[in-house]
Amino acid sequence: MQVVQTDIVVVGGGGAGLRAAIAAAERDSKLRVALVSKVVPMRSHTVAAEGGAAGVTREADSLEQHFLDTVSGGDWLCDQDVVEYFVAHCTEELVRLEHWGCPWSRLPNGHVNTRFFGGMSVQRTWFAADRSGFHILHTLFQTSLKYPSIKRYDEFFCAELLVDDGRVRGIVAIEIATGNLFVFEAKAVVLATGGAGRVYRQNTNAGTVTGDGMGLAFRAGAPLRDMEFMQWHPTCLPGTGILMTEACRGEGAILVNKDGYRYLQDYGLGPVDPWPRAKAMELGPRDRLSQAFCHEQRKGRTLDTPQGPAVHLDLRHLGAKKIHERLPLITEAAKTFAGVDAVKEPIPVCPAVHYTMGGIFTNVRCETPIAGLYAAGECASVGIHGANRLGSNSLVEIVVFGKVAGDAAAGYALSGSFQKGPPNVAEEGLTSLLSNDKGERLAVLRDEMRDTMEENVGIYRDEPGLRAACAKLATLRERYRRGVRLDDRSRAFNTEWLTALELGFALEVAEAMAHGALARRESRGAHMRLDFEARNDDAFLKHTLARHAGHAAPRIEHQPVTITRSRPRERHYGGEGKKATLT
Amino acid sequence: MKRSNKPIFWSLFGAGGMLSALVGPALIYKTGFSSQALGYERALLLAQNGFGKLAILAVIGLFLFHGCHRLYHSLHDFGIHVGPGLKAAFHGFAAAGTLAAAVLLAHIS
Amino acid sequence: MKTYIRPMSGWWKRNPFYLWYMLREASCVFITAYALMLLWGLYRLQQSRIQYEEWRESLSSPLSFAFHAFALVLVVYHSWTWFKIMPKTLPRMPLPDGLVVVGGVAAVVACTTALMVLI
Amino acid sequence: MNTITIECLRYHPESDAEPRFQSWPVPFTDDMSVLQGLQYIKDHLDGSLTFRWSCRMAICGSCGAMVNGVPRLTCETFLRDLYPGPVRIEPLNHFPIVRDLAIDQADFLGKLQSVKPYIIPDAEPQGTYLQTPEQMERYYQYSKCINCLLCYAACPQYGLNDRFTGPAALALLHRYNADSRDAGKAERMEVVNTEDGVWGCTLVGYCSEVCPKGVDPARAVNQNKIESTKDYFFRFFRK
Repeated sequence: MQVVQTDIVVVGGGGAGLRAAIAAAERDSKLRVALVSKVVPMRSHTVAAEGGAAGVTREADSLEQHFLDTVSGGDWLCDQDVVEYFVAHCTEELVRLEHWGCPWSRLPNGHVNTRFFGGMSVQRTWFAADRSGFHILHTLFQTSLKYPSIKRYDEFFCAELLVDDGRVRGIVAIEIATGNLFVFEAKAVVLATGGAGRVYRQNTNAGTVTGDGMGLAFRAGAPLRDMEFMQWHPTCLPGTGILMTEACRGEGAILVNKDGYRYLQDYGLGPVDPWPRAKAMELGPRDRLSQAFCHEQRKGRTLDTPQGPAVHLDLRHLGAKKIHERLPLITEAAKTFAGVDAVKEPIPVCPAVHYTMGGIFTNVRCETPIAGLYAAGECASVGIHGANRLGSNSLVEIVVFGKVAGDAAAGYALSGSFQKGPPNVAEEGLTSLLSNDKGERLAVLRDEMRDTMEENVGIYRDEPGLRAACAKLATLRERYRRGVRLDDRSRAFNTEWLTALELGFALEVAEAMAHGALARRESRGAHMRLDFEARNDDAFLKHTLARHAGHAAPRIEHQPVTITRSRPRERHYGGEGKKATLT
Repeated sequence: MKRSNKPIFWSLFGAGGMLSALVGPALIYKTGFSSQALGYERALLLAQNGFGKLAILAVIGLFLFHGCHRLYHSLHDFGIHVGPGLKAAFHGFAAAGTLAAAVLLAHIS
Repeated sequence: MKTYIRPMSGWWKRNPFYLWYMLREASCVFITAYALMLLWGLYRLQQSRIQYEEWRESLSSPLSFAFHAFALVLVVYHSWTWFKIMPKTLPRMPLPDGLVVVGGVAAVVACTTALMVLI
Repeated sequence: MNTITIECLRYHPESDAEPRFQSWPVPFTDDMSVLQGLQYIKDHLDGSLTFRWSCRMAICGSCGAMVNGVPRLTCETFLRDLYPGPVRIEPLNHFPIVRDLAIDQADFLGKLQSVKPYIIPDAEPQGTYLQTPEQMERYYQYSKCINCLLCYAACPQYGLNDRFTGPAALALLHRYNADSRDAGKAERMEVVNTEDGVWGCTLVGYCSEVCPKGVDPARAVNQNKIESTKDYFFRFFRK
């Protein structure tokens, strides 16, 4: 086993990880930063984000507005002190990206343009056509090449967190090309490993989004928070789940059912006119839109496509010029993956799992309860998304809190020291998969997990379904422990082995989701209980904490929500309002 | 990092490529398939005239530089990696041909 | 880390695109030979009328005919490719690519017509 | 449901001296991509088949491979278009094979770093820079490169001489040189000017044909031949 000693390890090379590495390198160029990622950084899932990133810049806008939109969008489950910090630092990070070369779309006068997004009361979403995540990621990756103190370990799979006495001391990673194990001894570790959407069948996420980092921290003793809040994006291609960005609607696209009727007006998002209006109809938040789809489906008003039920996302009235200029990626994707020319036909869409609101519990400084361990980005629950994330808050989250985590880890590493003695590495647990002769096929277990989550921990949940899911996941974990039989027992570039390790993490993360959902006997944001349809602030205005309990089911606890300025009230969208101008 | 001297030869290659693309088809047609063309008097007149001299020199010299440059690259394309010496020989050959044309033209008066 | 590197031999046969490229490059053989032929003609012209006429005579041999036929085909292909890739090789132009190509082809036609009349 | 034969180049560094082909019959529906075909093999027929993939929507750049001899993103190449097959899948040309379809990308990553693909500012402005849509248009297409390496697999010059900086890296170099916010052109010209910079290119032009994102690396490279030529001759006129 090879040992690498470094000051900071950043796990994950997406937006948050890169931003953290850069922040650490800028804090002190003498700090050695190891960037460990299971894919080459520019392959990370940040690349697929389309719509944009929120930052207050218009005169008619204010930090207070962004704060209120975010808190109400999150159904008051946000930690408001964290949201305050967040909104105050969004714009400066987006400006920094601009200085680093991000090609934000511009107004004719050369200033950065902004667009509408669901649940946002003002045009505040900075965008780079509909490739915002792609451009942010490549800008960050290419900028990171400037810093000699960042040493990349591309295609190293982080398999274990090393924690002694409540303090992190490094990680164990597998060099994918050779299958060799590496121990990275570090003073501080930043987890920036992204979400866990792949525990579901139909999702917008890349194949890498398997919840590894959440699983790593969870096993090492850090609690996962608010895992029951999973976001369904309302407009995805049926079957593949490929995302048709919310920016479509931000630019003026409409949603209609099979009768050509703008059904959102039936679900508290109307009236239709005047239109467009901020926070109304198609510019409502994602949870509401996805839920409305379910109701339409139940009423039999969705279209039948070979890949399942769908409604129509109609862009045609925007005109070819605007569609090609503002939404080139989704136009291409609709053509390639659905055979639809968005200029001439409406695109069939349905909800698909998109974003993991919950994650590794951290405070506003991105500190987890394990000393020296930080988390940022989708893998973390820093507290800004609450029960439902607003579109364009996550792309800016990764840079705002990526920086915080990198800074904090650097500060910790500067004052800290390496732990003494050899770390206790559970090598056997990693390599035993390569010698199992008996067991089940990996894909069978994986597919059963995905189907269970899809069926019983979906947009609408109830007690019997959730109990069934919890039981099923426990069985799946048990079956996984009993053995997975791999076709591939070799070391070099064994992706089947890595997929098996990922499944181990994913099963535990899925269990935290199901148990969290079972315990939350109310409906809030993206968590909709058929048996508890109302929000219940008295009992559940609090975070869910899931704690790892070995082979047993996770222990569920609750934690108060920090409220500073905005008392919970009814979450209101639609209604009468001023017509907005789309630019 | 070592600067390449390609710009000199690439410019000549480019000029030759442009010239051959523009006048190559007509010239080849004339010399190959049109027996009335290029009578002695007219050819001599052309070679005696200042502009004519320049035109002949340009066609011969630039065609050579263009052709030799591509020849050298084609050897590389076929997996024959010639060293710097042979590379110089290719360009040297083009230069020699150009020089010969210039000398001949100077002798025609 | 052990890796395998595939050989490059015969790469130009793997894809028609490469064959067309090699054909384009092959034009250089003829352009070089043609320039040498002209150089030889210039030499003969400088010598005397008789020698020049001998050179002209040699141009009507079957060998010369075959050479010119190949050279003509390839140089026409060279002209076409030269202007087809022209938009990529020119400095940034305010014109659309198609117009640059059309302009190039028009220039070839103009030059050819002029030379056909003049020579 | 139809069935199509997929033949894949296999190579395992621990046991194979050289690569071989292996084929499988794969049932497919009309909406299935080549990548999904490979995933089917991995899930159900042979878990040891090795390939990279991630976003499956043609933006992450992981899943490039030679499909019937042409460099393609397997996620946006559909089996229906290759029917009746067989479909021959090989790793991207011109790269060392690590295993099966996975190639070694380290060389490219080093080259990317060598072209300084980041803004080298003159002085940082207050707030954002002003950049008009016209100024943006000068570099934007080159910024769409997803680093999928199809252009390197298309470039025989890279295959013949792996020191050549290559299409994508040079396109990204140009992307920064052409950005109105950047002042680092002189530093990058040092790379451009070398024999293995732009001068390694003979304008085969296939790189631009295969780019799945409509980037035109051949244009970037060849415009920089002009830049390099100007740099070569005009350096004497600068102080």
